[in-house]
Amino acid sequence: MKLIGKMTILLCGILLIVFANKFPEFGDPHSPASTHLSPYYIEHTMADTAVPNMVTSVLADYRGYDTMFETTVILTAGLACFFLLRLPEEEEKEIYFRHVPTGVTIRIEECGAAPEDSDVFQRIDAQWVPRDIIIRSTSRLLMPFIQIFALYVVAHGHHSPGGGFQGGVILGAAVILFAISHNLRTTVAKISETSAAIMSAAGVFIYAGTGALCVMLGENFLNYGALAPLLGTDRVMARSHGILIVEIGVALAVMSVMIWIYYNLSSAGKQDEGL
Amino acid sequence: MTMETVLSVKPFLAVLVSLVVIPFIVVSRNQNLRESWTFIAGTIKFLLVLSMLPLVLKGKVIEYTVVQIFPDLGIAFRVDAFGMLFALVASSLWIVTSIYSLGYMRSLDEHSQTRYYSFFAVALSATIGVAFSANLLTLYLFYEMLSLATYPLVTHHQDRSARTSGRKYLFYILGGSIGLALPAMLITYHFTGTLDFAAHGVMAGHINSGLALVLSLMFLFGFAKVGIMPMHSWLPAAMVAPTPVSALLHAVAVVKVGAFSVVRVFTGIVGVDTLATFHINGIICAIASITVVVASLIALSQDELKRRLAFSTIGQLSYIVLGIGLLSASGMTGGMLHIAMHAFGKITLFFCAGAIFCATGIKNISQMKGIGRQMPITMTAFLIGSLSVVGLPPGGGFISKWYLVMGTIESGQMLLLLVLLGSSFLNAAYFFPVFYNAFFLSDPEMTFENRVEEAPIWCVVPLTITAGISMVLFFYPQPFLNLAKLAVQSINGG
Amino acid sequence: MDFLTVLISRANYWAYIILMMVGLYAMIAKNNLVKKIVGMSIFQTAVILFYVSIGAKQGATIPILRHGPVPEGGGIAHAALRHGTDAVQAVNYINPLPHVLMLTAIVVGVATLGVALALAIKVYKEYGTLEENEINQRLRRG
Amino acid sequence: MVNTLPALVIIVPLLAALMVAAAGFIDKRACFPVAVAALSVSFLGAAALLVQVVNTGLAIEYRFAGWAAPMGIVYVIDHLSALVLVVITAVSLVNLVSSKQTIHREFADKEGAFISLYVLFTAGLIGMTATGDAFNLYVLLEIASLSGYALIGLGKARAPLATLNYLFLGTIGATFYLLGVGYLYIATGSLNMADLAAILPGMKDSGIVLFAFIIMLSGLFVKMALFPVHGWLPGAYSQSSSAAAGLIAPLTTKVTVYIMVRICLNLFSVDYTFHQLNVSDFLVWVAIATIVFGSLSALAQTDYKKMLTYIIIAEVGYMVGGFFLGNRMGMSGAILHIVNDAVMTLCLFMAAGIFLWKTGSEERGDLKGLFGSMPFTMAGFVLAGLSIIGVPPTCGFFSKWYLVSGGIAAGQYAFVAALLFSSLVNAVLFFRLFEISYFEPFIDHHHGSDDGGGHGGAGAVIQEAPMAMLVPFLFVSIMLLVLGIYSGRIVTNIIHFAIPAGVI
Amino acid sequence: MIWQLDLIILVLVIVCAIAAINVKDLLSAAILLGAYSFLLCLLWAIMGAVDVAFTEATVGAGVSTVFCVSAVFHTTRRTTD
Repeated sequence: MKLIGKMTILLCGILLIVFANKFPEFGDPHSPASTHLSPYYIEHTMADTAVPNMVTSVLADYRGYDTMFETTVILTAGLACFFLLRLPEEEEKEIYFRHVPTGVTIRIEECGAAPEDSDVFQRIDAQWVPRDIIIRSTSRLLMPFIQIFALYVVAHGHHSPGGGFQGGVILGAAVILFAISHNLRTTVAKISETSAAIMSAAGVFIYAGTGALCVMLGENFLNYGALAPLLGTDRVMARSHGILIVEIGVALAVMSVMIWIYYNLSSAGKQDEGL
Repeated sequence: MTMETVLSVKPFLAVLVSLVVIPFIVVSRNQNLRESWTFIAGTIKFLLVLSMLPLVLKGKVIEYTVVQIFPDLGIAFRVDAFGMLFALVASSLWIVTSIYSLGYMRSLDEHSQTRYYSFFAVALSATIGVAFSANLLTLYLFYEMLSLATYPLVTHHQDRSARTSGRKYLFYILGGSIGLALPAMLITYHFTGTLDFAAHGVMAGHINSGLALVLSLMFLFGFAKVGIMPMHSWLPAAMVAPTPVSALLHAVAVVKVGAFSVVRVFTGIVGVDTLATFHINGIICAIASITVVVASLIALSQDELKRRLAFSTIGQLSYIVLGIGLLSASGMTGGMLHIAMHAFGKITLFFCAGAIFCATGIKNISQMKGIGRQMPITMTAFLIGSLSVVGLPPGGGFISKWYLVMGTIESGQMLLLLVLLGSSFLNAAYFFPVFYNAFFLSDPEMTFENRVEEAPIWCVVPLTITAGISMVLFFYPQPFLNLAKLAVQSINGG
Repeated sequence: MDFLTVLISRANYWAYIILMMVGLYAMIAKNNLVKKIVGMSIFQTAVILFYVSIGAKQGATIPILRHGPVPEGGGIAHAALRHGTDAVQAVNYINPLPHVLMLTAIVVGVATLGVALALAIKVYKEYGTLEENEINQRLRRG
Repeated sequence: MVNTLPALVIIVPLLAALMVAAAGFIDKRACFPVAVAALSVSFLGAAALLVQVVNTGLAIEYRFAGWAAPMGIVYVIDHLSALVLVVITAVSLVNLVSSKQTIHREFADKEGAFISLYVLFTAGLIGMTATGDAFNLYVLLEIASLSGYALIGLGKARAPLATLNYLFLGTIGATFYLLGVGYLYIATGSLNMADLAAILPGMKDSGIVLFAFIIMLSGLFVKMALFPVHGWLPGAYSQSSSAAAGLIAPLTTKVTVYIMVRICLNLFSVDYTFHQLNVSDFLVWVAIATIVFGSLSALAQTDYKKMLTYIIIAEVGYMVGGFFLGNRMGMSGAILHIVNDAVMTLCLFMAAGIFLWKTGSEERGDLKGLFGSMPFTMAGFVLAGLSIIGVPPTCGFFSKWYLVSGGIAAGQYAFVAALLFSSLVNAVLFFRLFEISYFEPFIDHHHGSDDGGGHGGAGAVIQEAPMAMLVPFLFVSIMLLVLGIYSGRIVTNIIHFAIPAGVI
Repeated sequence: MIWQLDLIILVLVIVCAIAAINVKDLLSAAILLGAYSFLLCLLWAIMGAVDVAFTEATVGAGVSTVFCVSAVFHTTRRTTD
């Protein structure tokens, strides 16, 4: 197997190298890639969409349809991880509690007389580790900044690098940071899996729904120009706003899917309690 | 000769009627009701076929296209004299066999009778479909339908031996049709652009001699139901089936469909001219002769009556192929006529074998000592049937053999004449011991207490009828003779 | 053009081929499932590197039009912005299209990674190991 | 007025998938009806598109976001894609309807996620079929693949490992395709298929284009499980749950073959594929190897579902070989076989699903006595088996008819022989199953004895599958006959126009 | 674009990739994959693909690594190859 693998790879490599010799010069401004299609985007992005960041305009408008499915890919991954990993609720489960004043961990096997979750008795998960106060405080301190930055990235994607994806991932990362520095149980209590799932579907729905709205207004799918009467602007600005709307959808979807995948991967589907 | 064409839905209806009745057979809870559906369908089918007879006898052709699958090819029916001949035989014998099945199945209290009658009906539809098909595609379709519909009938007992035989049956039949006939058909289609049966064949001018030979042999062996050696061994194996099945399907429908298809292909696709100019007929005659002689010799050595009959069938089928291979008018007439004559003779024999089994449970010839005295009607019918198969008066088989002999003389094939005569002696030789045992020997163990009666009335009546028809056909062969002559005329005609 | 120039001027292409082969090798020949997944990730990013290299353009800047509060007597690009887009020169900006495509590819990559890891976790739960030969042994034993 | 049908066909399932995904966490009862409704709309849309295309004879173009072809993404619905769209939506709809109970039983808590992934998978395939953009195809391919991995991954015990292998090979395939698109982009600067088709003839001799062709086809071959890169398929499909297998097995390989056809015919021209490069002979031999290998491996299986998966591999060989025969007959056969094989495979896997539901086993020995207890199911199964064998008038016969005719016309008698060999092997395979379910368990029934045996008749107790599974299944098996009878018309009215006029 | 820098990072990227698939500890492999992604992100930033670089930094170097680590955390760190 290894030998066959190596042979295949050698063959592929040689083929690739042979054909790579025929490429145009690296960075050649006159290569077909730089002269056929891309000049249109570069020269018309302002006039068509009023978005100076061409990547954003191409991403969310010219090839907005691609991006919608890109978001769907993410959602699919979230669904897939959930579908593959999530375990149903176990019949007899063990519950761990921690007596905060003494720091004693209590395991209750039959959920008969479990104490209320309170300041004294704190419910914890099986993989609970004593938390470091420094890490916890620092990450708590950092989170708002991360989130604000993420919002900036989402909103300012028209003018600078960034957009829904990057912003969404950062937002998700903030929550993941919280989950790492605290624990999964606390995070799930704040953003439940259900809400993460519904938000991720809703995020893609914002995108696809915007497109469907355009169809209802009598234009092509995702043709944001159709939204002009609703937004009260001209068609070019409507495109710009339309891009913002879908970027928000993307950010919502990406954020919640990242959280959702993390929930399932990091607990191997247990999340300490079943569905 | 210009053939007048009549458009009519009748051939399609004739095919359809037994399919339509299947749901009724299936839902009928009452035995009598179920079997009456079979009779109704059989009668309607026979009448439909009969109603087309006058037109066909006037030299007209009835056509009907069911569905056009390819632009120039579809599922289409065309009733001409040869097809009519075969359809007449098959549809009339269905009624008789149904009566016989009634007696046989009920007296043995077989299981799954509903399934039995349903697939019987399918098989009959397919047989009529083959008889009436206008092109090779339609013929192939019904041929395969017949192969598959008979599988549950052959393996009706669902035991280990049935499974083994069923395997053998499928191996030869499906292997032949998919492995040989289908590619031959497609190659023909590729080179000629048509699969319609034409009076002079379609290969002339399109295909060279080597390919024509290969294709002819592929068809001959591919339609394995004709039982040409070495594709014959499914037939004795298939004798595990209940006797009515053996009777109708292996003396009439299945094997005759094979013979019919081969004749159709040789006359309608390959064309007699092509056969003659490329000297393919010599090879075909040689193969058929070998089969005739070898099968007769093997039949001599069989003790089980049904197996002996099966090998007899293999030999008799090759007469039909031989008749076509002769390429003379009389030879072909004889070949076609033999389809009808042998059918009535052989079905009588099978009915008798079944009746004996029904009444006594005996299968082997050596055990049939003195049985002729206990079952006189059955054994008399057996005598008439075997006379017909051997080709002696007053059996209908005499007529067809007469034409075959005439054919060999016409085409000056003295060697084949010898084969015919010699094999007739062999035929006589393997039937003779049956009578000898039945009438002239007596079983010492047979006492008064265990003497047997005739089989149930439902078994005896059909075999009397077919034996009667066999005899009548000797004196009055005109319906079939005229059809065969018409068919040969249209092949050679113009 | 001597060998070294070829080597350096197309270094990105050679690098992408090497990375691709490294990834492919890991996917085919490695025994450990997580290693395979890592290899898959490398394999996918190699293609991204290839695409980004296609989009590179000598002497061009990042694909964001210069804009903002226009300084007095600002540059050509700013003037162009004010007076419409005719003056925007395609040669001045890097081709944005491959970048857009690769954003998609990166996302696809992480999605595939997530699903693959989920499957790996399930495999581990089932067999207690991630080594393929050990799993096969276990399967053969029944 | 814009014709919005091409968008509706995919957008409706997409939106439905989102709603189902959310509904799975809110009210599970809503999932199934929403999905069925969406797929029905999609199916009707696809059928309407097919009718429009056949009536007008013109391809329908839909511009997403309103941008014209090379700038934006367009959908192009022509004869070929409309036909495949109808097949995809129909198969998906029928299988979903029939597997309601299976889904409920197997994925009780994750019903919403399953149905959502199911619909997403369908949407991905629909998009792949309809799109006119080479890169968009990649994205949709990934949607279909990812949801496919998930659907397959939650099956029997070995499913995760098999799926992981599938994922690796699938990723290699998809990435190769992406690389090919990159090579085309570097050579032409375009991603739109029509645009590429217009530019490429001018650069026939370019090595980059040649490599793009090679690597794209290699990627697709991995995805469609052509020999010798077929290894992932049997494991993945046979380990999956029956609802997932009924969707994925009929569609994935066929749609990939469709993509191959589309790329060879419409992206690279016929001229390039068949005249400029002389690959067709080589690929026909690969196809022959696939057919022979698939058939022989199927013979070795005792697990009937695994046997079916090897048959799928052989069928891929039919289509690839038929297409690369390079004549009209062969291509018609290959395209017709996409349709017919999808329906046949659906029928077989639905039957396998019903058997699994009733017997709880996938060993062929456990099929015994089914002719007696499930006569209707077995009737449908027999029909499907006959279709795979290629018995007229089922549809399998007619695609084989075209393929064999194409082989004869091209003088590729080895391909013809392989097809016939595979037919015979299929006959052995299916009759082996029929024998088991028909003869066994053996009972000694002397004539006239008690009729309480396992075989049919009055004594056998008929225990059919639930109506919701049986009715769609019988519908599909009857479709095998209908398709067979109409196959000539499908070829003359639809497939004829899908093949460029230059092909004789 | 400075080609010397480009070249150095390319070499580092390849080193990281090879190390990631050869190291005997899966956790290290995951971290090396993160490093690899981050270097690629630098490379792309140099090449002017800022959006791609940004995405790779967040997705490739960030979330992917987290996923890998959490998966390794739930399986095993040991490996023989």
